[in-house]
Amino acid sequence: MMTHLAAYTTSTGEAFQFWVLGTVAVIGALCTVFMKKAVHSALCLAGTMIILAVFYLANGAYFLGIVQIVVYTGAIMMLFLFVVMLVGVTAADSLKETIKGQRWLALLCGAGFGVLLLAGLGNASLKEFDGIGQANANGNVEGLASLLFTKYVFAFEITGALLITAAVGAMVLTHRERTERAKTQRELSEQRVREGTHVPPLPAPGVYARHNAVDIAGLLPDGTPSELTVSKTLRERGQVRDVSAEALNDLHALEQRAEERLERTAIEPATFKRPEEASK
Amino acid sequence: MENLIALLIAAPLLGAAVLLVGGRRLDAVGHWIGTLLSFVSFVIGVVLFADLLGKGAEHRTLTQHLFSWVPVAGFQADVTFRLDQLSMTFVLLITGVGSLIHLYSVGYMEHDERRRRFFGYLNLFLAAMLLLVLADNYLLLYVGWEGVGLASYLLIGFWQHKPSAATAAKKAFLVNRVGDMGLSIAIMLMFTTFGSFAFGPVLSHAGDASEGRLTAIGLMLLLATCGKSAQVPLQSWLGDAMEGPTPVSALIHAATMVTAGVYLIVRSGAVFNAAPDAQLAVTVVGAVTLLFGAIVGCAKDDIKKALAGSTMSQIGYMVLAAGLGPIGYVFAIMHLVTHGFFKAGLFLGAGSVMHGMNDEVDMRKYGGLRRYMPVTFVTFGLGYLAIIGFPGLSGFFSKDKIIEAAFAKGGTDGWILGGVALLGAAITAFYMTRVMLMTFFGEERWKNQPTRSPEAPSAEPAAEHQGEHAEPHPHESPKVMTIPMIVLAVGSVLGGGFFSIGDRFLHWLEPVTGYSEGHSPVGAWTVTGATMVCLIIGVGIAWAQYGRKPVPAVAPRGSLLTRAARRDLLQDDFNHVVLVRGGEHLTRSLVYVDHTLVDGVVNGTAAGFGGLSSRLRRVQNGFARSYAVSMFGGAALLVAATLLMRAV
Amino acid sequence: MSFPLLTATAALPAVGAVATAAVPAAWRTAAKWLALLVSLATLALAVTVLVRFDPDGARYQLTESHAWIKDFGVRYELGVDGIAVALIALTALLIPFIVLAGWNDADPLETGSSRWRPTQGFFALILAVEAMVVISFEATDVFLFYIFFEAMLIPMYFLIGGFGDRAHAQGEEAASRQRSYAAVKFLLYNLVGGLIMLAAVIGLYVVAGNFSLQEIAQARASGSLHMATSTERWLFLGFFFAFAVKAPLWPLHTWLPNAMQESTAPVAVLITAVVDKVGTFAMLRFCLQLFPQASKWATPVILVLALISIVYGALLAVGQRDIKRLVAYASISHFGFIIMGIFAMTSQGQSGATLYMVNHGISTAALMLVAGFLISRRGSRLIADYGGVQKVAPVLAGTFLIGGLATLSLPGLAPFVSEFLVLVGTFTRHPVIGIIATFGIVLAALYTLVLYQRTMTGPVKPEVSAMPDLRARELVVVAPLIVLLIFLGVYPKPVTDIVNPAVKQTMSDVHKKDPKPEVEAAK
Amino acid sequence: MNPVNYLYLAALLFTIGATGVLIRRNAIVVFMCIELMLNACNLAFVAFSRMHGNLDGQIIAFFTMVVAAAEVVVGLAIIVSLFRTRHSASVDDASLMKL
Repeated sequence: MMTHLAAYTTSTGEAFQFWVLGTVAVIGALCTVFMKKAVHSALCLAGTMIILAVFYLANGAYFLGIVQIVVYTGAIMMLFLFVVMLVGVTAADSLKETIKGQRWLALLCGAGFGVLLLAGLGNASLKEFDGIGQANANGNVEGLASLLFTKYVFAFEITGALLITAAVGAMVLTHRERTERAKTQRELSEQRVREGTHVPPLPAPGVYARHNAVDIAGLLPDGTPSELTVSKTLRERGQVRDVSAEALNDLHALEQRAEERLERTAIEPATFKRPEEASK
Repeated sequence: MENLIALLIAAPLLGAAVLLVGGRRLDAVGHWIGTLLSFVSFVIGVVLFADLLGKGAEHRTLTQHLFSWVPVAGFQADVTFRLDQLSMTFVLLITGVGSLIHLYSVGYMEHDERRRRFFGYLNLFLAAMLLLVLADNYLLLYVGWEGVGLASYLLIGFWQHKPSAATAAKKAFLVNRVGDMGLSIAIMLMFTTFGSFAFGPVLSHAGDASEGRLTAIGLMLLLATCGKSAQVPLQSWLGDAMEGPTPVSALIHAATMVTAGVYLIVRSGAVFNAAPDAQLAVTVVGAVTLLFGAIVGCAKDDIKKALAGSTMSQIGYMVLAAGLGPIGYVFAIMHLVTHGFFKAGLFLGAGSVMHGMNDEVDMRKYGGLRRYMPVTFVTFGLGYLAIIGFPGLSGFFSKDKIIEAAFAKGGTDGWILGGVALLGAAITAFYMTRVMLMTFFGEERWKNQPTRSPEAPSAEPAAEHQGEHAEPHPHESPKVMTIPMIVLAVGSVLGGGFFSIGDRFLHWLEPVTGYSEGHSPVGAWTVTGATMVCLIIGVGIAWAQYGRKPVPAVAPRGSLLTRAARRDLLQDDFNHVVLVRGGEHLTRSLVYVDHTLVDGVVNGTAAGFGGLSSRLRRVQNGFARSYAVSMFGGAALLVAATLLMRAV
Repeated sequence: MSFPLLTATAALPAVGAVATAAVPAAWRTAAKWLALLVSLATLALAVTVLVRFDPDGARYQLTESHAWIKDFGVRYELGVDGIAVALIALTALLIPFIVLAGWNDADPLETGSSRWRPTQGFFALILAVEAMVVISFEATDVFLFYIFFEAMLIPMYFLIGGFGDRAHAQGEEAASRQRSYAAVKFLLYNLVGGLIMLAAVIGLYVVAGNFSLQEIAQARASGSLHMATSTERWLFLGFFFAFAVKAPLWPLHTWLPNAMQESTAPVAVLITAVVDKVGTFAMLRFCLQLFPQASKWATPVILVLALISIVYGALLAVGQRDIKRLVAYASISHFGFIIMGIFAMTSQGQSGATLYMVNHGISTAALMLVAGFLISRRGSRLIADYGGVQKVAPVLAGTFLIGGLATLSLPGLAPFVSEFLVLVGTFTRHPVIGIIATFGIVLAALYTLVLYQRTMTGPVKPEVSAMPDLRARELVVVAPLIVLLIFLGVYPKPVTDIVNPAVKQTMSDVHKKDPKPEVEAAK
Repeated sequence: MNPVNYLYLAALLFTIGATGVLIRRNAIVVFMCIELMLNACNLAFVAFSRMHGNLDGQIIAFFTMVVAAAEVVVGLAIIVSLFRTRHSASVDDASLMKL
């Protein structure tokens, strides 16, 4: 038995590790919150989690540290990435606040809560640490296992039930039973005719646009881009490139050159800008 | 015998009930029923009078207890009647003059389709007035007091289709109500002072109470008197009350009801005797009104309004006398009785003139009527002589006594009051002579001109069958109208002498009112002489102004005083500006206040909650994140609270 | 066990209400007759109560007592004292007239109108109100009282909101909007008062441990139930507030003009002559008996509020342009008198106040019902729309005048006696307040006579020239009321005899004696 | 270094996570922030475990992980099905909690 000192300290190495990795973890957390794209958030979070795993290990929670890496970083974060991929990128990715005062209130509450929490911790008498050595004497995993299958066996069982329920639940939620036969192409075209919308196939991308990449909207005869020509997913991700202004400028330049060649009055070069550029 | 007292009241009350509830079936005979019941009451009165005369002076008080009216703990009001010499005098005056005027009205109201109702109201008035004078306690008196007010209201507004009549009626009732307030406060004061308000306990213990309370009671009774008897400052209703049919003016607004105030003061003599300050106030009010009424009477061209001013002034004399205490009570009542005769006579005469003149009331459109209506002229003339105090006629005796008594009050007060009374006599002589001259003498100004005065578009229905703009054909009134006038004229000639010679009236009333001989600083004959001089001066001036010169048919502009007097010395204007306008503003602003402030506070509270909840509703915006912020904030607060609790 | 007379008196109209509501839609007239018969039968029962009641007997008579909610000590306890008997009689007396006066008020509008006016409902609601009012007067259990005190709001709400005057100057739509505004206002005001009272009722239970008026009052009197001064005051205020809203006392009065203005005349009478009386009655019965000390403590303020009610109500009545609003403000003035009489703490004041409740019921009923007949003829409530009615319909004008004269407390008519008693009773203890209150009688004359003058006298307006006089049914309504007014004005002893012993008891509850006169001259 | 610093770090991460939940509109990111909060808690548990010298804290952290896994599974499933019906992963779209 150790007689415990008032100030239990860790090794210098651990301290160094804490300050360096802790800083990175906080930065990772902040990036999780403030990164615009969900994918980046997910990656930052994964980084933070790995650091946390290191901290678990440093605290003598070897089993948890490994589990953290395997289950959390490995499985759960991957699940997140899958969903991000499934859902795609939406306008929700914007950091622009839509609810009046929400951001300020949130930051205020967050700051207040954080300060209070830290103050509470500072006030608490947490100076005495027993150290984990004694508990881990017979091996961390064994220690956990003996507790898990004796003292916490009920909770363990119930957690198992919960996991199964969750798995079933996720399946029920995501699985869609097809209740009717899928419509054939004929039926779909007939439906379009009946409704009188888009009887012909959707226009192809890149038409009149000098490019024919899928992310470039086809241009209508007046030079404006048509939304219909690009895939919905690209549209929602905001990954559509608009070249209409370029095309129009090119056209204009061509006309100007023709005028020069024909020695007519020079026409002022008009510059067309993309709508979003113009609005800036 | 006592049991007859209730019948005195019951007879006219029955008449009123039958006539008013009976409906049109009684139209043909209604007026005769009313007159008959009035005479029945008079006959009962005479029988009771004879009975009283048969008893010794000390046993002339009869009481009749009918039933307990309002018994609540110490507050015991009974319906009990008391007939003593004072009440008896009034009973005879009321029923006597009342019956004559009923008779007169049969003729006067002949062409009015609502004559039955008129007689019903008249009977109602008689009943209420008799109740007033026969009551044994002040609360019952109050019933009669307001009852006559009601009858007066109904009769002034009898021609309700005329807005002026309706307004006058309302005004009379309202002004009277102010006075009634005084009476009711007086009764409350009596109750707190004596634990009773019956005449017996109050009057016999008046001496035991503190003077302050008695003064308060006296002043409140004075307020009541001012209202009912048209004394300054509550006199303004009387002139307007002339909108009523002339018999009403004669009965209610000359002979009986308006004298109720004098009755009240004389009846409460014991209270006033112990409260000199209140008495002084009474004399002051009397003196002021005496002059006020007389001055107003001088300026009016409307014959009835001139007479109304005169009434006011004469009642001023009575109130003055009543304020003098035991030296004046008897004379106040005596003047009241003689005034009842001659003023009723004068009004009936005026009514007769109007009857013959297509209901013209403007004296400037009369003139020289003595040739056309001799009976009216003679009776009116006798009444005139009586009122100005022509020696030997009734006014001479009664007014002279009052002037004497005023001087007898002694001190500076006595000189002032006596002087005022003398001055009043001179003015009385002036304005009555003026009325007389303008009406019966001089040119016949009514010829060659339409007479329907614009103020009274459809005045008295008696004229309805005549052409709109026909020249009047003055004519004598029918017998049924002239007989009462003759009887009243006889009364005004002989009454004073009959009462005064041998001090008959004094001996009759003394047991009730008490009497003490005043010690006048001037001799009785000096006063008489001075009165005569005043009279001659007054008559002389009037003659110079209206007898020798022709009277212009359109009133000249006149002096400032004349113009003010024509407008009732601006009292109505004052009332209008201060009370009517002020009241209108007050009520209007209160309506506003009630709507915006009182209601507004409540509605505001409601709106406040409404606004608060609609604000709060906005918090429930449906955004999960907003809710999350609240939860998070709540959690922060909880942490804070926990820390705080631990810190404490 | 004897026949439960009090229960029967309250239950009969309740049963009648259900029965009337159940009459098939087509048999409208049958429903009316049924309602009339039930109300007359109730009157008969009320008269029986009156006869069986012995003024010199026990304080509460004809008592009934059954356990109801044992856990909370709530009992079904009924009993009447003189004051309650008088008011039950008044209620039972007025309802037949109200039914008769409203005979055609709830008929369906002429064909083509979309609005459906359920006749059966109208009469059923009136009977329901009667039942609740009667049981409120009878209840000697505070909780029982409270339930019916509140429950009567429900039928009243529907009566005000559902049945308005037939014609309206601003059209049917505006009328219906104003009606529902008035009804909601009525409900909210009274509900707020009631909820505050509920808190006080619960508080009383916490302090006293049961709801029985008699037990608590006895325990208070004998000193076995002590209340802290502040507790008593708070409880008193809780009760008083509810009653002051109901009564209504200035400045809680503004619901009354709206409610009376928008409802039909019979319903207006029901509000002011019957339902509001529960408020003033409850002040006498609950406030004074349960909280005598607090009542005395609050007296000065309440008297001043009552005084303001008197003068303010009268002044506002003068300024009104709407006949029914005018009567409503007049009623506020009169309620001021009643409350003043109650809190004057003298025998005269309290007897007068009780008598006033009865007389005010009758006189307002007379005035308001005639006004209703008048309004139904011309289809307007505005005073300015009338003129010269007296010439066209003399009987109507005459009855209107008598109603008005009763309102202004003309001696010889019933209200005079009570008003004077209240004034005297107040004056003996608070002379200044008494004197100021006396101004009320002048103002009463003003608003009444102005109303009469503007509507009844003057040149006949063309719109009223064809106005029919009172019909037989209407005469049957008005004539008995007028006879009663005159009878009780001349001979109020039957009522005072019943009321006086109860008032004596109440006076002893609050440990007050009448002030002695300065000179003992009455002997 | 005092191991109590782990607790401070946990508090900091928790606060950042909570603020993230409030600020972000993308349901997936919100979920990530929740995960961050849970992880912060786990760190605290582990630190407490060390502080008290027994393994109960680690057990609790283990349970937390399991429950978090279950929650993520269900939560993501909900997000996916929501996205299918509303074509949006924003938690603000069409004020979900308002009628």
